[in-house]
Order: sequence, then structure tokens, then C-alpha cells
Amino acid sequence: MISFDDYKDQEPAWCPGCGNFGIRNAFIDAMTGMGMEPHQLVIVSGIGQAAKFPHYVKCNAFNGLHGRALPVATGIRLANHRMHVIVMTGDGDCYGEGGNHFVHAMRRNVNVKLFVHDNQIYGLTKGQASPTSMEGMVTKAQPFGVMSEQFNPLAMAIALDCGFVARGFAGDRAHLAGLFVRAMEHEGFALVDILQPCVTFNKVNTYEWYRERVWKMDGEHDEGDRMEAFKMSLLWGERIPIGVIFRKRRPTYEERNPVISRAPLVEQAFDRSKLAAALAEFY
Amino acid sequence: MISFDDYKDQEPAWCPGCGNFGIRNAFIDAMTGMGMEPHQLVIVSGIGQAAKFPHYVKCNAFNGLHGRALPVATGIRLANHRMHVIVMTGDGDCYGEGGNHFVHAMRRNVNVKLFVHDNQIYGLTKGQASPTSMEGMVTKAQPFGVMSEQFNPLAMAIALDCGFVARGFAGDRAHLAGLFVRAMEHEGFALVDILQPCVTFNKVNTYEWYRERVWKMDGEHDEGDRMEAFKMSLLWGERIPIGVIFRKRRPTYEERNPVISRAPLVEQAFDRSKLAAALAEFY
Amino acid sequence: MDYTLMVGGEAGQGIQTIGGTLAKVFSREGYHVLTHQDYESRVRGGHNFYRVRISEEPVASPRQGVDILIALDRESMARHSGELNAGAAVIYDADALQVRYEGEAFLDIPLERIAVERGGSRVMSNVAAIGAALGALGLAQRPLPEVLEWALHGKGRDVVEGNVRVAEEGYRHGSKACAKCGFEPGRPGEAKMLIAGNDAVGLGALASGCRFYAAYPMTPSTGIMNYLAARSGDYGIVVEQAEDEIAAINMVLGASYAGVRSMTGTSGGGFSLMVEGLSLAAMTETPVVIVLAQRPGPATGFPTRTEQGELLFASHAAHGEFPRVVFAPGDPRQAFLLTCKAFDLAERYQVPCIIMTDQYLADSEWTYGEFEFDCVSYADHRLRGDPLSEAAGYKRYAFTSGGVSPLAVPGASRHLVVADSDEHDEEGHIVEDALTRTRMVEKRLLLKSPALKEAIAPPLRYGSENPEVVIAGWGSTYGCMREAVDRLSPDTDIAMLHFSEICPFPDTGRYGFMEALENARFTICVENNASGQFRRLVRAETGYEFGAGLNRCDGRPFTVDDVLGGLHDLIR
Amino acid sequence: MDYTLMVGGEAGQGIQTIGGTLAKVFSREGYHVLTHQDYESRVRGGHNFYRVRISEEPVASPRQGVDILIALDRESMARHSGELNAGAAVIYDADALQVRYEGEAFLDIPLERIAVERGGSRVMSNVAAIGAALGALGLAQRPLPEVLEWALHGKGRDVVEGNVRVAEEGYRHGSKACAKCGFEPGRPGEAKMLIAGNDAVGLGALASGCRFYAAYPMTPSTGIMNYLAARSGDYGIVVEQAEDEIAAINMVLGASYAGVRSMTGTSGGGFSLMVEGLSLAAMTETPVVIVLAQRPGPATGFPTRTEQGELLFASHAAHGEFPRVVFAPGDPRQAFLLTCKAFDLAERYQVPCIIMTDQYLADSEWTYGEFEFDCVSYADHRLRGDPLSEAAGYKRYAFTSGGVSPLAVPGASRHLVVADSDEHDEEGHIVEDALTRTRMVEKRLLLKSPALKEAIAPPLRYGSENPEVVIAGWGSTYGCMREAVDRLSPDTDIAMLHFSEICPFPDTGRYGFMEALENARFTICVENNASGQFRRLVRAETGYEFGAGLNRCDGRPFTVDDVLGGLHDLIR
Ligand SMILES: Cc1ncc(C[n+]2csc(CCOP(=O)(O)OP(=O)(O)O)c2C)c(N)n1
Ligand SMILES: Cc1ncc(C[n+]2csc(CCOP(=O)(O)OP(=O)(O)O)c2C)c(N)n1
Ligand code: SF4
Ligand code: SF4
Ligand SMILES: [Mg+2]
Ligand SMILES: [Mg+2]
Repeated sequence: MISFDDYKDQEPAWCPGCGNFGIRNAFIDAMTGMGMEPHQLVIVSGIGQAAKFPHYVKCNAFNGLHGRALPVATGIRLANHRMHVIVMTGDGDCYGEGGNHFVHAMRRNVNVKLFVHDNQIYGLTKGQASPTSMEGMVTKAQPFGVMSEQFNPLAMAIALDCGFVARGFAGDRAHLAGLFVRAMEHEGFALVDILQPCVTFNKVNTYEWYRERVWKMDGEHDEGDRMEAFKMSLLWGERIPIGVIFRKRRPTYEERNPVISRAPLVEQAFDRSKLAAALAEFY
Repeated sequence: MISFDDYKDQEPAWCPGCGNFGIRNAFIDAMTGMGMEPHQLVIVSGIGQAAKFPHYVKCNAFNGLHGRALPVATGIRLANHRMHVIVMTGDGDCYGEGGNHFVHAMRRNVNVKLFVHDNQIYGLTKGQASPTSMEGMVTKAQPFGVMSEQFNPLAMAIALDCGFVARGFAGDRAHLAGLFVRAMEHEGFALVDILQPCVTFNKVNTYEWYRERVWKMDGEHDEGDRMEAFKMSLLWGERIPIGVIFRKRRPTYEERNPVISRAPLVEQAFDRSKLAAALAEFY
Repeated sequence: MDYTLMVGGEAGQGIQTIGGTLAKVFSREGYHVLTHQDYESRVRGGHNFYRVRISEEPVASPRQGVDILIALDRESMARHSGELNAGAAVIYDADALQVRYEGEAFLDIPLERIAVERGGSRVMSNVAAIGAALGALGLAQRPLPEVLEWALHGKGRDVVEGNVRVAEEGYRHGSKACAKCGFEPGRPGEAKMLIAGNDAVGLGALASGCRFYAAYPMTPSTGIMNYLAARSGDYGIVVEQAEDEIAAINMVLGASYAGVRSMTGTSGGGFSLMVEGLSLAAMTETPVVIVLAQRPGPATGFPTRTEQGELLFASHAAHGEFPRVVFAPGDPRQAFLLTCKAFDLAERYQVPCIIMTDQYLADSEWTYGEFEFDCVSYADHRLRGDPLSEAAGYKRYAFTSGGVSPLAVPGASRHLVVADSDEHDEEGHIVEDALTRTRMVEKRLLLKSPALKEAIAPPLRYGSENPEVVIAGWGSTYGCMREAVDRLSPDTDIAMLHFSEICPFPDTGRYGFMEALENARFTICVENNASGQFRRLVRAETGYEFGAGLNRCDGRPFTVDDVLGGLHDLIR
Repeated sequence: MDYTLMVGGEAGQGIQTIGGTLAKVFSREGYHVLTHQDYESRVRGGHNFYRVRISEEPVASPRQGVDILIALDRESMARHSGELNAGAAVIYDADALQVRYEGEAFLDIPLERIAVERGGSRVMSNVAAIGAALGALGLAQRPLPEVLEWALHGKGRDVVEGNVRVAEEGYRHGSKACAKCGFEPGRPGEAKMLIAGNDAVGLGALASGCRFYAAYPMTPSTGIMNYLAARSGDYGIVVEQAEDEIAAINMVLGASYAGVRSMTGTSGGGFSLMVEGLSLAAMTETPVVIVLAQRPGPATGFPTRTEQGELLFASHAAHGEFPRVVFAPGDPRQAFLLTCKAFDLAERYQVPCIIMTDQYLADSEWTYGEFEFDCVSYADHRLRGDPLSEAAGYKRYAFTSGGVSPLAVPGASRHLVVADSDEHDEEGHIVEDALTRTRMVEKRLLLKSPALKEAIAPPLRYGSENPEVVIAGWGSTYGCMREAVDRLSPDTDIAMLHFSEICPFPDTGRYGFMEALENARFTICVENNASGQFRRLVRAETGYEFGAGLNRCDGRPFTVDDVLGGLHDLIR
């Protein structure tokens, strides 16, 4: 059996107490629990504290550009859909620089799992507002406080009819591991937005702040009802729901594209004998 | 009084019968109706058939890059919020290449009006699928038919709490002109997604197709109710609602930013005498 | 025989159908053909034209002058009647244009009436025009039915038959009206292949085993996506239209990382958006082929026209220092061969390869006897299967003597493949230390560069052995330069140096091409741009300064006559 | 006196506070100071250091060797004790590090105890270290209270007083422990300004009337955004954090079009994303200033380190052909002056101006007597107010003899201002014809280029009049080259050519700098990159080939000692 230690890689360069540790633990719990082995996984990430993740967990990895993990993950899945493709990303990485890919990956419904370490701040670049920062938060780059509306990834995902929409909390390892497992089991694109305390730069959304508010709403609503899910996704205040908010099975891109519906592209042999026909077209 | 002809500029290079003509007519109707003069307007556009708009209507104009009209418009507004800043864009321009700016412009709530000529196709590049193309539509680039979920700009705008969300139809000039006026009157960012037949490349969503389905739902629901609006935004089939779907007054960026809340930046004189203080900080 | 036919009219009038079908007829009959298109950035209206040059001898460049003009509107008359050669004929339908032109050259042929009467539909008037042109030329009408069947494929027997009737009637009219024209059709030969630049790139991708193409539509590169998409089912290629060019290149890198050959294509604006991804390809050492189909800039510029304005951009694009390959084929055959070579080098050396075309090359069709598929070798440079499973250990960025590390397919074994955009160690994990950095720069840049340079072929020399005049150029000016050499030889002692493999620059130590320049009296660099980018590149690479430049930047390609005129002015 | 202090420890231990405060003390005392930072891409942990060099003479480069090391952790000892100069002192807290080091140099000072006892909080141990270092050096402790007040501004009287007590006690300890150290503090002078590269760019923007800054955070450019954001209220600047770099540059173009001076800043990866916008600036002729703060690439590379790897990219970036200005200041003063010049040229000629810095320059602080604000002229080159209202007609892209058309502010009159990314006519509307295209290329590129070249200053010559050895470079290698010349003169007949205005390349006809190169026996190009980009640029511009290159690509800046060592090896 694969164990926790089999997944350990480099020593994380995160700050002591960072919520990313909780996410890493929950992730390894989920993987070992499912009997998944490192070589069956590809973790794709962008740039940021969250995006360093694949260096700290054994796996195949593509640590790409800031904001561009999703298209890379899409390319990997389309070339080889036997691999489990997971994106580990930050709120800035995914909803800021990478916002357009977030939108279109959901539309494509490629079977990629998107796990967003949402610390509501730009950690690696030392504390600017991110799209999910709350209005009024003052930073060096936002001396008058954040003036833009807080980005709601869950509401947007539901609006885009994403098939699996959930929120987790880095401070609840077991619950989060459970969400990871459910996301992995879902056939299709899955979003888990994870509340992740940044102990260094986000002095508003601390462990305590989150702990006072998170509310496990599993079972409290019909996960398959888009309207109910949308309503749930708008809750942010006294109570912040965590758990699976919306679920819907839609055909995946891999199922729909006849070129790969039988076998992954990478396993299809290159047949040079067909080229004569290609050439003949030009006569 | 300003008249229709005062707004005419170059001869449009659109195909005869294109829905863009209807949009242009409704737009000039709205402007002349409000007594707006060309020099009070800046129309910003990207690239595409829709984006040629500012060449065919008298106005100040910035015809920029494909997908990048919104950030240009934002910059213009922040520098001079006495100008009426309008973005004329296509579905590919705005929801494809420009998707990230679409998301964040709504969050910023800069007082820019976004009028999307939504022909559900890439017109200028000769008929590839756009984000709003319906599933299954076959094109040269999508020989197996569109496999991605149709993008729903209205649902997404409501999820992002955009303050003015409406849908118009290029085939109903008077109704569309009314929407333009209401959008202009709204204080804040406004989206009008306009169903626009492309008579050359979109053989699915024709005038007839739209005419059979569009349904003026003005008055049928509470424009201020986000849940009702969301529900309305999901309708697409037998009936496609047109009119104002959601409305909410939120403070605009211009109102919130103390640097410009009194006077537009472009009108604030440059005071060189302050520089001594800036220099003194380094001692 | 060396005739130029031109079809002129508004966008949407069927110019492409007429021009394309005529070209196919000629190539099937074994003539040498060269077509080229001039169109505006609009879908209906405006003014477009399509030129078809045919000859019994190989042709490589458009010429000035028109021998047969098919004028679908009055505008075509206004714009092009001044270009008519002596003895030219103009085919038009006076009823349709509602005007009658005086003069021997103007052949009023009732194209619409023929269409309606013989085919039952006015849209077939284009087919009548095709027939009329062939009739006027006095060419055999034999291949017409089969070409029409090809052009109308899938439209059903009735439609084809109606069209054939219309074409035949058009032929009769054209033949009759032009009885005294004096065109000499020349002898037909063996059927040739007819292929455009974009299709040749697509074919090269097929022949290289490309399995993944992601792109965002952009003129003039879109033809590549169309070509591959149409064949994606038959050849097992995933063709994905990305949400933007940034997504396109990143998808391609993902697919390549996962183990399949991958390509993207775009034009200048899209390439600008891709350069961050180019840098990522370099850092992660992920093979990728990028087609850059140039059009005039800056910004949106002239979206449907041609220019060679991005050589220096492509050669230096993206942040950080890394090796790359830049190819600039001169014709569709080179486009095919260099696409194959690009796939091979990209994978062999794990570097990005850029293929530069332009609107002129992308859209113009050339004829060939056949393409040499066999000279294209295919080798899989990846580590997979048993050799991978049995490897004792695996490090994605292992230091090796040539700088090339084993490129394993992730998931194909228990070995982990870690690709990283940060500076990294041999395993692909982030580092901060100076020593590893220095060694990785050495590996990626300094060790690979000489091997890449080794792989680059010298420029193509054509013409005199000991030339007094050397004209040099790169990419799509190949044809007009070659024909200029043909026309001036042997009266002028002239040769051409055509560069299609540009970066790394061909080894001046190994090949003797610099001597030709240094020994010539006149050296002229021909470029379809304003600033003389290749001249500058040659200066940067060799210190050599050309005697003069012949430049064009109005969005139109050079004709051989432009080159001859330019040379005439410069050489004195 | 010429001492180097180094503070080493983990990220988050307060290295910047200690280094920054010490630097401020020294500059207030009138010493010449040069600081430089070395940090990893993480927020806590790892190993960072901060170097402060002080002297009575101007200093322009870091030196090898350390005279006072403040070691906040054991790692600092392990890494840096080998760098200690003879007579050096090491300040550390044996209790905190839980280890005691043997040897005269190692001064165990109970920093934490002092902090707790005198200030009441362990975090003040950094202040104790500051005091101890000053005491060890034997410098006056006079300016400490006021500097601490500056450093802790807004923290209240109690906090400041507690810190002052801690600092004083640290001073006493340092002074006592180092009684026999033999540091000679030198004579204090008049207070100097202390400024880093990023702040100097920000100050230049303020001085130029910049009113709009949009950017996306990216090391090492973020400091500019922080500087301007902090002053946005006082100086009336809108500072907007964009959703990505593409938005940033397009916002900036919008604001500039609307009539205000605008700037953006980024690093290589972000610049890659901006190049399409750069091309748009060129086509629309919208003034813009872009700061490109380089770091080692490709891709994410070494995010917190330094390199000069993007000269050729910046000089050739973006699709299409257009003129641009590229500056590469060598120190903060040049950064300030060239920022002002960039704003002026951008608006005067309606072209994009790129200011290239790098992490070394961005983060390192230099001292100056004062900045010459008066030599910076300010002129508004836009058409607005009455001259605009009263204009008889207005065309955004009117043809003029110099290619520069009037730049009107939209909305400021009834005239319409139409900016277009497509090829356009004088009014800004889309065209398709060859003639207008040719004239517009002439206007934008060919007519403007000579005037821009005219505006470019020659490289800075420093050293011997008739040098046998010439070292040349660009950007941030200025300081180490200058000091190398100082140290080798007059024994070696050496001079420096420092290029800070690079594109257009300074006029070799007008200025005589090429002669210096041609007449020298040894010419060496010093660059913080692997491939020798400036060498290549000079070859492209002039055909001249340097004798040798001195390169460094490990992410660290050159010290003067590196340059001296390199020269020693090369000149023989
Ligand atoms: C193109 C580009 N722009 C900017 C950066 C700088 N950058 C690195 S990480 C980051 C933001 C990190 O925020 P987030 O994604 O929320 O991750 P976190 O560090 O908070 O986990 C930025 C702006 C970059 N590497 N590349
Ligand atoms: C960066 C970039 N990519 C691609 C293009 C090519 N292009 C021009 S318009 C267009 C799409 C047009 O579609 P849409 O925005 O829906 O406008 P429409 O023509 O349908 O009105 C594309 C892909 C471009 N000009 N720039
Ligand atoms: S800065 Fe914040 S997000 Fe980054 S490692 Fe530290 S605590 Fe975690
Ligand atoms: S192609 Fe379609 S959208 Fe474009 S002008 Fe023609 S009808 Fe209109
Ligand atoms: Mg974050
Ligand atoms: Mg469209």
C-alpha cells in the first residue's frame, strides 16, 4: 500500500503555519486513501505559493507559467486521458492572470481537477489584493482599500454550468480530503476552491476568521439543483458554506471527441502509410 | 438638434442584411434621442465585424486589439470620467480572447457600457465557433460540431453581480434603442448582449430563428432580484428573453477612488511645486 | 506560353471558386501554375482579385500584366484594365454589370443567362465564367467535368451535371468570342500537384506525425487549422480552437509534455501573445513547432495582406536567453520539408522551432511534379516503452555532454517526469543556487547551440558560379528572386542566395556563401518590409553589409517585374 | 574608509530592516553608500542577505569581502564566513543561534536579551543588531534616534523610545566588544539622499507628471507600483492593479489616449504578455512608458535575482515594424533622468519608450548629493484647450514633414479623435490601399526615426582620453565598470563606454565613440548575461566586433572585483 511518506518530496518553502500545509496533508490523505500512485498523476501548476505544490509532493509535474496551468492541463488530458490531471493553483494564478482559461476550461469540461488555494491575497509577491480579496482590504498596492467587488468563483462556476463545484477549508484536513476524493471521482471538470489562511500577508481572513464562519452544509441542499446551488454560492458572511455545492454529470470533452474517444492520443500509433492519401488530394 | 445623419460616417463594410446594421441604427436612435453629441462619446472596440462599428458612426474612437477593448475603455474612463465610454465588441472579441477583462471589468464597476454584438460566430475570420455558438454547430474548425458548453454571458454577469444586465435583438430597433438608453442612464458598468444575425456564416441562428424565440420579458420579473434574474438568464430555447434582466446600483470605481472622485484626472493640473517634498523623502 | 488570368470582383462573388477551379484545371492538365490572392478584410463587397499564372515552364512568381481578366464587377474594370497586356481578353457579362465596354479586348459573355438557361440557377454564372476563360484560352475542356466534380464534392450528381452543362456552354461562348485572340495554349503535360503554403505546412505536420494542434483563428494562418481539422478524424489529430493564443501555446506545450507531437499557428499579433509560452517551452525544454504567418503590422495592420516584418522579432522573441530554430520557407515545397525538419529538430533538441510564412506564401498555390516524402526521415526521439521502464533512474534535466536530456513520456512508467518553469535541478525541482543555474544555462543554451547550428543547411545558391551581382533574401521572396535570376542570366552575371533556415544562422565557416557576397560587385537584399530586417540580421551575424536593399512595404508581394525594375535601378 | 556590512539570515528575520536602517544612518551622516540585496523566491526561511558598502568616496559597485557580518542564523555563518576580510567582525547572538563561534572576529552580543530587557520585546533584537554594528564600527550614534523614528514612522512615541533604548544598548555592546577592531569610521559629511532604482523610476514618473499607472505585480518591478500607490493620493495619480499584464498595458494606452501621461512596469514574463500592446501603441501612436525590470529567464527563471537578458528582445519586440526608444539606466540617478526623458520623448514623438532595469538596479540603493530636478524640462506636447478648440479641422494622423501628427485630447473640443489599430487614413479610419499604407509607414517609421536618433545622447565616456583598453556595457553594469576604471587608472590606460540610451543607437556619425573602440588594443564588453546581447547589437548597428566579452549569468550582479579579475585574465 502506498503511504503518506511515499508522497513526500522536497521540504516545502512555505511559511510555518501556512494553510498550504493543511492542503498538502489532505491531498496526500486523499491520494493514499484511493490507492493512487504518484506516477498515475500529473500535477500542473502556475506560479505562486500554491503553485509550488508539485515540488513538495511526488508526482509527474508541469510547473508552468503564472496563470496558465489550465491550458497546459487541458493539453495533457487531450493527449493522454489515462492520466489523472490535477491543477494546483492560487487565487491570483487562477482567477486573476488565468481568468480566461478558468471560464473556458469549464465550458470544455475536460476531466481536469482544479484545486484553488484561495488565500484571498497574492502571497508570493508579498501581499497585493487578489480577485477574491474582500472589499476595503488595504495593501501596499491598494492604499485606499480594495475597490473591486470580491470575485465569487463558485457562483461563476455554477453560472458556467461546471459539473462539480465545491469549497473546502485548509484547516479541516479530513473534510478537505473527502472533497478531493469526490472531485477525483467525478467524471468531468471539478472545481474545489479552498479557503487557505496566509499567515503572513492576509491579516483579515485568518484561521480564526474562517473557523468562526465555515459551515459544513453537506446534505443541507440538493447538490443537483442549480438554483439552490447558486443561492448557496452567494453566502459569504456570518456563514460560509463548505462542501459540495453543485454537481452535474455532463459529457466530457474526452468522451465527445471521436479522435480520442477510443484510446488516448499518445497510445495511437503513427501510421505513415496513410500519407499517400494525403498527398493524393493535391492532384 | 442632433440628427441621424450627423452620426453617419464611413460606409459600412458589413454584408448586406447583417444584423450589425440594425444595431447601428438603434444606437444612433438612442444617441440622438438623448441629445448626445459625437464628441461627448468615446467608442472603444476590438477587432471583428462588430468592432468596426466606430468607423461607421461619428465619435471619438479607439479601435484597439482583438479582445482588449475593455481595459482600454477602463483606462479612458479613469483618466476622464466626463466622457461617455462605450465598448462595441463581438462575442469572440469579448467572451473569447477578452474573457478575462470581461470578468474583471464587471468587478471594477467602471462606468463603461458594454454592447456585445453576439452573432454566435466569428464573422471576420470566416465562420469559426465562438464561445456563444450552440453545441453541435459544425464549422471548418469544428468538424465534429461544437463540443463546449455554450457560454452564457448574462448568467455570468449576474454571478459577478454586474449592475446592469440586458439582452437585445438586432432585429428590433426600437426595443434595442430603449435598452441602449437605459444602459446609458445606469450609473455603473452595463452589459447589453445583442442577438445579431450573421447572414453569411451562422446558418443556425438566423433572423427567423431569433424572431420565433425572442420574448420581451420587461415587467415579467423583478429586475432587482438576483435569484429571479439568474433564473431568467438561464432561459435559452423555445423562449429567449430580451430586455433588462438584472439591475443593481453599486458604487462605481470612479466614485470610490478618492484621486478622481472630485474631478477627472485629465483636468487636474500638474503641480510641479510638490516635487520638492517627494525629493525630501529620500534624505 | 506564359499567361496570367485574373478574376476580379467583390468579396462573396465567387472569385475563389473561379480562380481555384481554373488553377486545378491547369495543374491537372500538367501546366505549371502559380496563383495568388488579394483580398480585403471584409466578407462581402470591396474589391478582391485572384491571379493565376500558367506556363509550360516552371513559374515561381507573379508577373505584372494580365492576359485574361474575368471582371465580375465594374470596379475590376476600373482598377485592372490598365494592367492588360497586348492581346489580352476581358470576360464580362454586360447585362450583369449593366454596362458595355468598347474595344476588341472586351468580350461580353452572358454568363448569368447561360447559368440560368443551362444550369437553372444564377449562382452558376461563375462556372460559366470558368468555361468561358478556358474557351477563350483555347485549352482543352476535357478535365472540366472531373474538376467540377472535385470542386463540388458531395453536392450530388444533378448539381455536378448542371454545372458541367453551364461550363460547356461558357466554353463555347468564350471560344467563339475569342476566336481571333491568338492565345496559344501550349502542350499539356503530366498532371501536377497544386498546393498552397498553408496546406503544405499542414501536410508537413501530417507527415511528421503531429497529433495535436491548438490555435486561435487568425488570418493568414487559419488555413492550417482548417486543413488539419478537416483531416483530424482520418489521421487521428486533436484540433482544438483555444480561447486565445496564450491558451493555444500552453495547450500545445501540455500535449507535447504528455508525449505527442504538437503544433500551433498564428499571425504576428497572436505570436506576440504566445511569446511568454515560447519562453516556457525553452525553459521546460518542451518540443514545439510554431507557425508564424506574417501580415503587415504593427497591431492589426493589414490583416489580409502580406509582409516580412517579423524576422527580428521571431529571432529574439521572449524573455530570457535560449536557443531556437527559425525557418522561412520560400515556397510550398520548402514549407512542407521545413515543417518536417522543424518537428524533428524540436523533438531531437527539445527546443522551440518557428516556421515563418506570410500571407503571400500561405495563400498562393504552386505546382510540383511530386513531393519527396522519402527524403523526410521520421524518428521518435522520446524515451518511452521498455527503454523507459527499464531505465535505472530518470531525471528530466539530467546533465549530458550535448545538453540534451532524455525526454520521457509521463505515465508510461513509474518514473516521474517533472517539468519546471523556474530554474531547476536535474530532477526538475526549484533551485536558488548560482552553480546549478550556471550549469543549466550551459546545458540549455551553450551546449545545444553548436549542435543546432550544425543542423542548419546553407542558403540555396542559384545562378552564376562567380556572380557579379548577388541578390539575397529569405522566405517568400524566393520565387521572384529565382525568376529574376533566370531572366537576367546569362546577360548579367547574377546569382541568388535564398535563406530558408535562418536561426541559428548557417555556419559561415562551414559553407562558402559569404564569399559570393564579398566577391560580388553588387549585392542586394530583397525584402518585403520597410526596414531591411535581414540586412540587419546578416550584419549582426557576420558584420557584412549589403550594398543595397530592395524593399516593399505596401502589403503586396513582389512580382518578378518589381525585382527586375529594382535591380535595373540599383545596378548601374 | 571602505567597508562592507552584510546582514544574513532567513526571509522574515528582518534583514531588510537592519540593512535599510543602517544604510539610512550612513547616508544621513553623509557617507557614500551602496546597498544590494540577495533574496530567494519565498516569504519565510531560506537564505537572504543585504550588503551595505560605505565609504567617504563615492561608491558605485558592490565589492567582494565583508567587514562586518551580522549573522542572524547559522546558515549565514556557514555561507559567508569565508568572505570575511582581514580584521572583520561578526555580530551574532550565541544564545539565539545556539552555538558559539571561536575566534577574534566573532562577537557574541546578546541581541535578544538586550531587546527584551531594554525594549520589552524580542522582535527588537534587530534594532539591537543595528546598534551593535554602529558601535563596532565606531560611528557616531547621533543619527540613530531620528532614523529609528523615520523607520518606525507612525508607530508612536513609546515604540520609538523603546527601540532607541535597545539601539543604544546594542551600540554599547558593539563598541565594547569591538574595542580592538580597528575600524576607522572616517569623517562624516553632509547628509545625502539614499535612493533605490525602483524609487528613482517612480520619482521620475512623478517629476514628469505621470498620472496613471497600471500594472500587475511582478518582481522586481513591484517596487514602482508600491512607490506610486503610496503617493497616489498626494500627487493625484490613479494606480490600478490590473487583472493581468495585457490589461495593464491596454489600460495605460486608454488613459494616454484620453490625455494623461501613463506608465506601466513589469518584468520579462509580463513584458512578453505586453508586446502585443506595444505594437498597438506604435500603430495608434499613443505615448507610453514601459519599465522592464529584468530578472533571469527564460520563463519564471530566477524570480528574485538579476540578469541583463532582454536587450535584444526589448529592442525587437512585437509584430510589425515601428520605432521605439530603449533606455537602460546605470544607476538610480540615471533611472530618474531617463524616466523623465522617456516621458518627454514618448509624448513628443508619440512612440513607446522602454526603460530597462534589472533586479540589481531596482533594489540597490545609492547615495547622491542631490538630484538635478531643474535639468529636467517639462513640456506638454498635447493639443488641448484653446489651440485645439480653435483648430480649423483635426486629423489624428495628419501627414506632416516630421511624421508627428497633432495629439489632441478627445472630448476637449468638438473635434473627433480616432485612434486605430488597423492601417488607417489621416482621420484614423480603416484603409486597404497600397498608397496610404506606404505613406503611413513612412510617417510612423521612416520620418520619425531620424528625429528620434537625434534625441539620443552618446554613451558616457569615463577614463583615459586615449585608452588602450576600453570596457563597454549598458545598464546596471555601469557602477562596477566605473570603479574598475578608477582602480586600474592610471597604471592601465583604460576607459569605459557606458550606454544608457540604446535604441535608436547613438549616432556614430555625430559622436566619436567608435574611434575609441577602434583605436584600443583591448575592447571588452561587460554584460550580465550569457550570450553577449550588447555585443551582438553593436555588430548589428555598426559591424564592430568587440575583442572579448565578460559575462555572468548565475543570477548575481558583477562586483568590481569580478570585473577586475575578468580584465586581468583577458588583458595579457
Ligand atoms: C506573467 C507573470 N506575471 C506576474 C508574475 C508574478 N507573480 C508570481 S506569483 C503571483 C501571484 C501569486 O498569487 P496567487 O496566485 O494567489 O498565489 P499565492 O502566492 O497567494 O499562493 C504573481 C503576480 C509572474 N510570475 N508572471
Ligand atoms: C490577437 C488576435 N487574434 C486573432 C485575431 C483574428 N481575429 C480577428 S476578428 C476575430 C474574431 C471575430 O469574432 P467576433 O469577435 O465574434 O466578431 P464578429 O466578426 O463575429 O463580429 C479574430 C479571431 C486578431 N485580430 N488578433
Ligand atoms: S506568504 Fe502566505 S501563502 Fe505564502 S507561504 Fe507564507 S503564509 Fe503561505
Ligand atoms: S460575416 Fe456575418 S457578422 Fe460579418 S458582416 Fe457579414 S453578416 Fe455581418
Ligand atoms: Mg493567493
Ligand atoms: Mg461574432
